[in-house]
Amino acid sequence: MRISGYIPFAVGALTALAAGWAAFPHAIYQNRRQPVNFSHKVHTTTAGQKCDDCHSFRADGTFAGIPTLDKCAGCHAAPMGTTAAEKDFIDRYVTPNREPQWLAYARQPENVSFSHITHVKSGGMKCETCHGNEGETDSLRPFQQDRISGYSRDIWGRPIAHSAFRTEGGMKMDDCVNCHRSHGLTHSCLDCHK
Amino acid sequence: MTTTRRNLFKLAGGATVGVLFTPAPWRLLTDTALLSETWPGVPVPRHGEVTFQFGNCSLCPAGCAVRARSVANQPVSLAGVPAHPLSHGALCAFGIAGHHLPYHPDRLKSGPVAAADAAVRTALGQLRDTERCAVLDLRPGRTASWTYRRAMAAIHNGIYLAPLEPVPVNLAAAKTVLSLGAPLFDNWGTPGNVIAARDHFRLIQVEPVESRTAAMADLWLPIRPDSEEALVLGLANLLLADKKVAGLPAGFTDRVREFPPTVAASRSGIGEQQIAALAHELQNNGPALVLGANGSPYAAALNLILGAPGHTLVSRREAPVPDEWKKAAPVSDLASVRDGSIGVLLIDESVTGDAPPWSAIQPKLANKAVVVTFAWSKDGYGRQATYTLPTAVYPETVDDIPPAVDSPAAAFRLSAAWIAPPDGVANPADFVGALAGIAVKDALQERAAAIRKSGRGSLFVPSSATSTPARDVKPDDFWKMLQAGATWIDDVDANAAPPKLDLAFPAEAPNQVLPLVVAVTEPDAPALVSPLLSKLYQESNLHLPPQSVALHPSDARSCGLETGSHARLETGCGSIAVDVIVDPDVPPGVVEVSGGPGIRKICGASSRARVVRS
Amino acid sequence: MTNPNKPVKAARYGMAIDLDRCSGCGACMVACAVENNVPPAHQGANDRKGLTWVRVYKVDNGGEGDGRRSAFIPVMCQHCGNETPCVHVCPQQAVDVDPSTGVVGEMPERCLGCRYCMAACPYHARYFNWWDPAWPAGMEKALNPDVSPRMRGVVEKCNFCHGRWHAARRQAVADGKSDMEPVAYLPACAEACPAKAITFGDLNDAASPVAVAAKDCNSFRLLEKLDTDPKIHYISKRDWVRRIADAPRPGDGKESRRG
Amino acid sequence: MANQIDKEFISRGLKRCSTSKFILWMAPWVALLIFGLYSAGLCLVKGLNQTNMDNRFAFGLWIFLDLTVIALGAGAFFTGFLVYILKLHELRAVINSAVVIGLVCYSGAVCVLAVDVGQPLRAWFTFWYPNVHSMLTEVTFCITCYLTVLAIEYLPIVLKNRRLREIPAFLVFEFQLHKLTYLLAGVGTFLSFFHQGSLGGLYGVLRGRPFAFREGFFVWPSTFFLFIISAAAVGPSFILLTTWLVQKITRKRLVRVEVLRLLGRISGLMLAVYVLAKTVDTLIWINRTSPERGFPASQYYSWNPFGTWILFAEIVVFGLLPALVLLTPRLRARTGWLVAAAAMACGGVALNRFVMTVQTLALPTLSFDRFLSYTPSWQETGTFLAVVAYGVLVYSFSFRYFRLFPEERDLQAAAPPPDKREEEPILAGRY
Repeated sequence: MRISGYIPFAVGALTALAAGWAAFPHAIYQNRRQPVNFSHKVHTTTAGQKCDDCHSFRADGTFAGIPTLDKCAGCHAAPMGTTAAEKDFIDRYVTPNREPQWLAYARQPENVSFSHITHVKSGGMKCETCHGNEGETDSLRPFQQDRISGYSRDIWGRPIAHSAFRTEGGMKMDDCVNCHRSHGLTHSCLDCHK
Repeated sequence: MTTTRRNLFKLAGGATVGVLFTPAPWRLLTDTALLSETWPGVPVPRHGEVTFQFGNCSLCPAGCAVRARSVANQPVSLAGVPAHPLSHGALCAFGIAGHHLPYHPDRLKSGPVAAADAAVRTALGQLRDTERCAVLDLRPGRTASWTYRRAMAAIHNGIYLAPLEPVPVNLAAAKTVLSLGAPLFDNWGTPGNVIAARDHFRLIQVEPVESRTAAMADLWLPIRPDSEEALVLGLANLLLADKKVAGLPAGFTDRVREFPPTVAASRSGIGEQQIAALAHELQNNGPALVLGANGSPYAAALNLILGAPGHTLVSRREAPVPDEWKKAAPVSDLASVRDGSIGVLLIDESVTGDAPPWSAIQPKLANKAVVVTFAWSKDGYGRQATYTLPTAVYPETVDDIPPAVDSPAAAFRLSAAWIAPPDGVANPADFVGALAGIAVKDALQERAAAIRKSGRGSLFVPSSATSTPARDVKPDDFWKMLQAGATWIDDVDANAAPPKLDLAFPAEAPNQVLPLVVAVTEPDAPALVSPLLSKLYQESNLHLPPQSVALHPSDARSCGLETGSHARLETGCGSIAVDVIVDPDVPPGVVEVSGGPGIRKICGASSRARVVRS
Repeated sequence: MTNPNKPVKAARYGMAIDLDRCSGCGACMVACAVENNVPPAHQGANDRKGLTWVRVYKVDNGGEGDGRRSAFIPVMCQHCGNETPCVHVCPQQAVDVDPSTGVVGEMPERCLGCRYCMAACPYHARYFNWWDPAWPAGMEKALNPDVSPRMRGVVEKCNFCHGRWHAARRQAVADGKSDMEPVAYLPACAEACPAKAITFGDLNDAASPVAVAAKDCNSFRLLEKLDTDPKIHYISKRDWVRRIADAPRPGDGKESRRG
Repeated sequence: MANQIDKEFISRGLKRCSTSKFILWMAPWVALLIFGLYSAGLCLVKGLNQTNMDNRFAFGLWIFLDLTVIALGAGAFFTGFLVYILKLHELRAVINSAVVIGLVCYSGAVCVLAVDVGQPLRAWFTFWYPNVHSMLTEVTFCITCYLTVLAIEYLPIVLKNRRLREIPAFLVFEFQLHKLTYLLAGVGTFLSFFHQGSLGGLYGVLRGRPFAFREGFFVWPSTFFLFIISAAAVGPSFILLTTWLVQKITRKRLVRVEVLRLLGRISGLMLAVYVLAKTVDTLIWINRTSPERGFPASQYYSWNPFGTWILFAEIVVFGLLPALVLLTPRLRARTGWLVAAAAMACGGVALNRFVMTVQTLALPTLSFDRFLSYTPSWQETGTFLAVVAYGVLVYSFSFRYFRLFPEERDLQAAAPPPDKREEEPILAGRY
C-alpha cells in the first residue's frame, strides 16, 4: 500500500487535533461580564482597605462573601472619585437601590461545605493563597462559565494546555485534597462535602 | 487525491483517532457528570446569616414555645425551648414543621374580603328583631375572642358562640390516671407537659384499640367497644358502696345500683377482679383523675366520687383584661340558640379547636342567612359558607394563645409571626371589630398592659431561659418580651373554689342503628399540615393517613370494602369521604378514624358510625 | 482546618434510644426531613419507595387480642463500625467511615445509583431517590443551606446531621475555639424527640450519657450477631422488645400492618 | 438490486434463504427491539420510578437476568479455553458461534446495567475512583475488558466476509489478528474467570444478608468459585442448545452430532463437579455460616412460596439430574435427551441466579420486617426483551453473512438436510 493511501487519514487526524487543542478549550466556556467595572486596586491602595473590610465574617462564622449594596452605599452614596465606572455604578445601582448581580468567580458548588473562617482563623491562610492576586487587579476579568456544568472556571476546569486564563487557581477539589493531605487533615468526603 | 468513498472513511477514521488525543471528549465526559451534580430542577437553598428567633406555636391550644433557626430571616427549622415551664421543650410532629404552612399548595391566599364586608353590613342592616348576628369562635379566651364579645355586645342582637371549655386538669398532682380512651399521647393538652408529668403518675388506659397511649400506659384494659359507661357505673357501684357523695344526680345513683361488678364485667368484657382492683387503686392511690372523651358526664361523675375537684381538677382564673372590655357579650352555647334565628354568622376557624358539625349549625340559621368563615383552606366550613375569607396562617399572624386544658394556671403568650402574610388575607378580629366600630389594632398590647398592671404571675423569657415575677418587669419591657416569645404564667390561687363539674347526662339518645364504634387514635391535625408529614403516613405507615379509616377485616368484608377503596364515613352528625385501610389489629366492631379536615367534626359528638362504599 | 501540631481526638458518635419512652409520634422523622432537605413524598411514593432517613416502626409481641402489646422503634442508619457492609460494596467510594467521628458518610454526588449498598444493608436504612425531588412553590425558601438537596437516582441516608456538625465546628472557630475540640452538636431527631428518648454523644467518652446508656443492662443493638458493631443502642426494660433485635422468626414479632 | 447486493455478501457455497424471507424473519424482532428501546428510554428519561423496584427490592429482574445471561454467555470463554488452551480441536466447529453468543450476551447485559443505574452519566466514576474492595468494581472492570476481547475475537469472523476480504488492508489485519487468537483466548479465560467469580462474590460478600453470605478463601466467598464452575458448566450446554435450535429453524446440518455430544459430555462433567461443590457449600452454610450469624437456616425456607423445594429443585432436579443424563453415553446418544438435559442445566443455573438475587432480597433481615414480593413493571420487562431481540438480530445477521459453523459447507455437500417430513418451523425462518 503506497504512502499516499495514508494522506486522508493524516489530514483527518491533524484537523481533529488542531480543533481539539486550540478551539475547544475556549469554546467550552462562555464569558460573562460583571455588572460593574470594579477595581480592587483602587480600594486596597487608594482607599487603603483590607480584604475583610468588605469580605467579612458573620457572628455565626459564615462568610458574607461579596458585600451587599448597602455596604458599598456606605461610602458611595455620592461619587467619591471621578471615574466613569463609579458614576455608572451609583446611577445604576446605588440610587435605584438595586443589588448588582455579581458573578462570584470562586463560589464553590452547592454540595461543598467550605468554611472560610476555619481556613483563615485556625488555618492561618492568606486570601491570596487561593484567590491569587484578585485584590490587586484594576478591573474585573470576565466570568468564565462552563457551558455544560455551569461552574466557574476558577473552581472547575484544569488549565488545558496553558490556554487557561490563570494557572494558580487553587480552588478545585484536587487543590483542596492536596493541601489537606499535606497537613494530614483528610478524614472523609463529608469533611468538605454536604 | 480523489474523494472516493474509501478516502472519506479514512478521513473519518483519522478524525476519530485524532479527537481521542485532545481534551475534548474527556472534558465532555467530566462536564456531563458535573451536570448531574447541578441536576436541573433541584433547588439551591438560600444562604445568609443564621439567627435564632423565639415564639409560640399557635397550631393548637397547647401553644408550645418554639425556637426558629432562621437564615436571612427565613425560618428553616424549628425546635422546642427546653426550659419552658409549660411545654418543656417538646414540639409535636405538626409543630416541628409548622414553618412550611405558608407554602402549602391548598392554602387560601386571597378571597372576596370587600364583598363579604359589604354583604355582612347590608345583612346587619336588614336584621329583624328576632334574628341575631353571631360569631362562632373555635378557641375562646383569646384576645380576639374578647374582641368578638365586645363587638357582639356593641352590635344589636349580637351573640358570641363558643364551645364549652373543659375543666382544667392538674396532671402534676395526679398519682393515678384512669383514661377512658383519652388520647393522652396524641397531642392531648400540652405534649411536653404530659410527658413531663408521665413519670409521676400511673396510667391506666381503657380503650378497645391499642392506641399509642395504650402502648405507653402502665396498664391497658382492652374494653368492649362502647361500654365505658358500664365500666364507670361498675366502678361507681364499688366506690359508692361505703360512702355518700354530694352533688351526684339522682338518676346516676339509681343507674349505679343496676351495675354490680358482675354486670359491669359482663358488659365491658373486663374481669370482675380487674374492676375491683381498679376501684381499689383509684380509691387508695390518690389523688386520682379520670379522663374521658370531651365532656363525658360519666368521667365527671367518677371524678366527683373520687374527690378530684380541687386536687386534679382545678378552677382557673382567666388572664386579666382591661376593665372597659368587661361589658362584653357573654359566652353562649350553640345549642342554646333558637333554631332559624341567626341571620349573620361569622365563623373564626383560623384557629384549631373542637368545631361543631355543620349539622348542628345549619338548623340555627335563618333562611338567606349570610355565613362568613375565616379559614386557612377550603376544607372545613368553606363548603357551606357564603364567603370564605383567607387568613394569615402560623407563623404569619400575631395572636395570643389561651392556656391548654392541662395548664392549671392562666397563661398569656403571643403566636410567632416570622413570615409576612400575603396581601389579600383578612384578619378576623379586625373584620368583626370594624363592624362594631371598635379599633382593635392594639388589643393585644392593651391586654398585656392589663396583665402587667395586675402584678400577678411571672414572665418566662426564652432567650435567657429565666422566669421573673411580672411585677419586676418594666411595663414596656413586658410587651417587648412577649413579642420576643416570652410567656406570662399566672400564679395558682390557693383559695380558689373547686370547679363545678357538668353532670348533665344526655337524655337516652335514640340509639342509632350505626354498627361501628368510633375510636380516635390519631392526633387531630390542624387545617393545614406541612407536606413533610407524608413521611408519617405515606412514606411509612406509622400514622393513619388523613381522611382515612381503619377497619377489622370482618367488618370490611361485611361492608364490601378492602384496603384502598373509597367510602363514606357516616355518623349522627353527617358524613365525609374517606379511604379505607383494612387492619387485623383493629378489633371487630370498631372504626379507627384519622385526623384531617372535617373528619373529627362529625366524630366528636357521636361515638357510633357506619362506613359505606362510595 | 486545625493547626497541624494539634492532635486530632477521634470521636465515636452514637445514639442510645429508650424505646420505653418512644410514643411513635413521628416528630423525629419530620424533624429529620426538615433538617436534611428531604423532599415531600411524590404522589406515587409509598412506604417502600419513600425517603425518610429515620423510620419509626410499630412492632408487636405477636400476641393476639388482649395479649398483644406494641412498641415503637426508630431505625436510622446504624453507623456500623466493623467492616461496614455498605462501605465495602460501593464500587466508587461514595460511602466512607469518618475515622475522626465514626460517622458513615454517603456522598450523593459520587453515587451512581447502583443500589448495591441498599442490598448490603441489613437495616434497610438506605433510601433511593426514585423521583426528582420537588417542593411546593415557595417552600424551597425554607430549605436548610447546610445540606445540599439530592438529585434523582442517588442513594441517601442518615449521617447524624452532618450539616449541624459543620455548623457547630464553624461556630466553634468563630468563638475562638479549635474546630476539632468536641463541639456541642445534636442531630435533629435527638433534639426534636419530645419524650427525650434519644441520647446522642461520643461513645469513646466513657463519662458521656450515651456511653453510660449504651452499657445499660437493658441496652441492645439490632442484629448484633452480624458483628457489624452498630453505633445505635436501644434500651427497653421489656423482654419481648429486646427480642426484636434478633433475626426474624416466622410467625412472631412481625411488623404490624401499620407502623 | 438489493437482493443482488445481499447475495454478494453471503459466503460462497452456503445456502441462505431469500432476502425477502430474511427480512420477514427479522421484522418482528426489530419491532420488539423498538418497543424495548422505548421502555428503556422511559427509564432513562423519567427515572427508575418507572420500574417496580423499591428501597427493599433494590435489585430486580434486570440484575437477575444479567447474571443469568452472563452465565450462559460463558460458553464463549470456556469453548475458547478448550479449543486453544486444551486443544480440543473438534470444538472449532462451534467456536465462532460461541463468540457471537458471548458477544451478544455480554454487550446486552452491559446495556441493561447502564439503564439500571440511577445516574448513568456517572457510570465511568467506577473506573476513575474505583473501590478495590468492591466486587462490583471487579465485575465492571472485567466485563468491560472481556467485552473488548470478545469484540476483537468477533472481528476476524466479520472480516472473513466475502466482500470485506476484497479490501487488502482488512485481509492483512485479519491475518495479524489470527496470530493473537491464542493470546486472546488466554486473556479472555482469565478475565471471565474473574468476573464470573466476582458476580458470585457480589452476593456472597453481603455480610448483612446471611442468606447470601458465604465464607471463602482470601477475599473471595465460596459463591465466587461456584459461579465460575456453574458458568463453565452451562456455557457448553447453551451453545449446544442454540446450535440445535438453529439447526431446527434453518433445517440445515451445521455441526457433526459428535460435537454436540462432546459439548454435552463436558457440560455434564462440569455440572457434576458443580453439584458436588454446591452441596458441600450448602451444608457448611446451613450448619455453620448462617447459624453463627444468628440466623437459623431453617427460617429462610419457612416463607412461602420459597420452601425447601427451591433448594431441592436447584441442586437435584436441575443439577444432579441433567448431569447424570449428560454423563451417561446411552442417554447422551439420543438427541432428545441431550438437548433436554442441556436445557435443564441452563434452567438450573438460571434458578440459582434467581435464588441468589431475588430470594435474598425478598427475605426479611429484621424481626419486624415482612417477606416482600415484587413483580417487574412492563418497562422493566420491555427493556430486557430489547436485549433478547438484539441478540436474535445480531446472531441471525452473523449467521447469514459470516461463517459461524466452519463445517457447514462440507456437511451440506455430504448429506442431504435432515428429514423432510418435519413440518415447516414457525416463521418459515430458513436463512
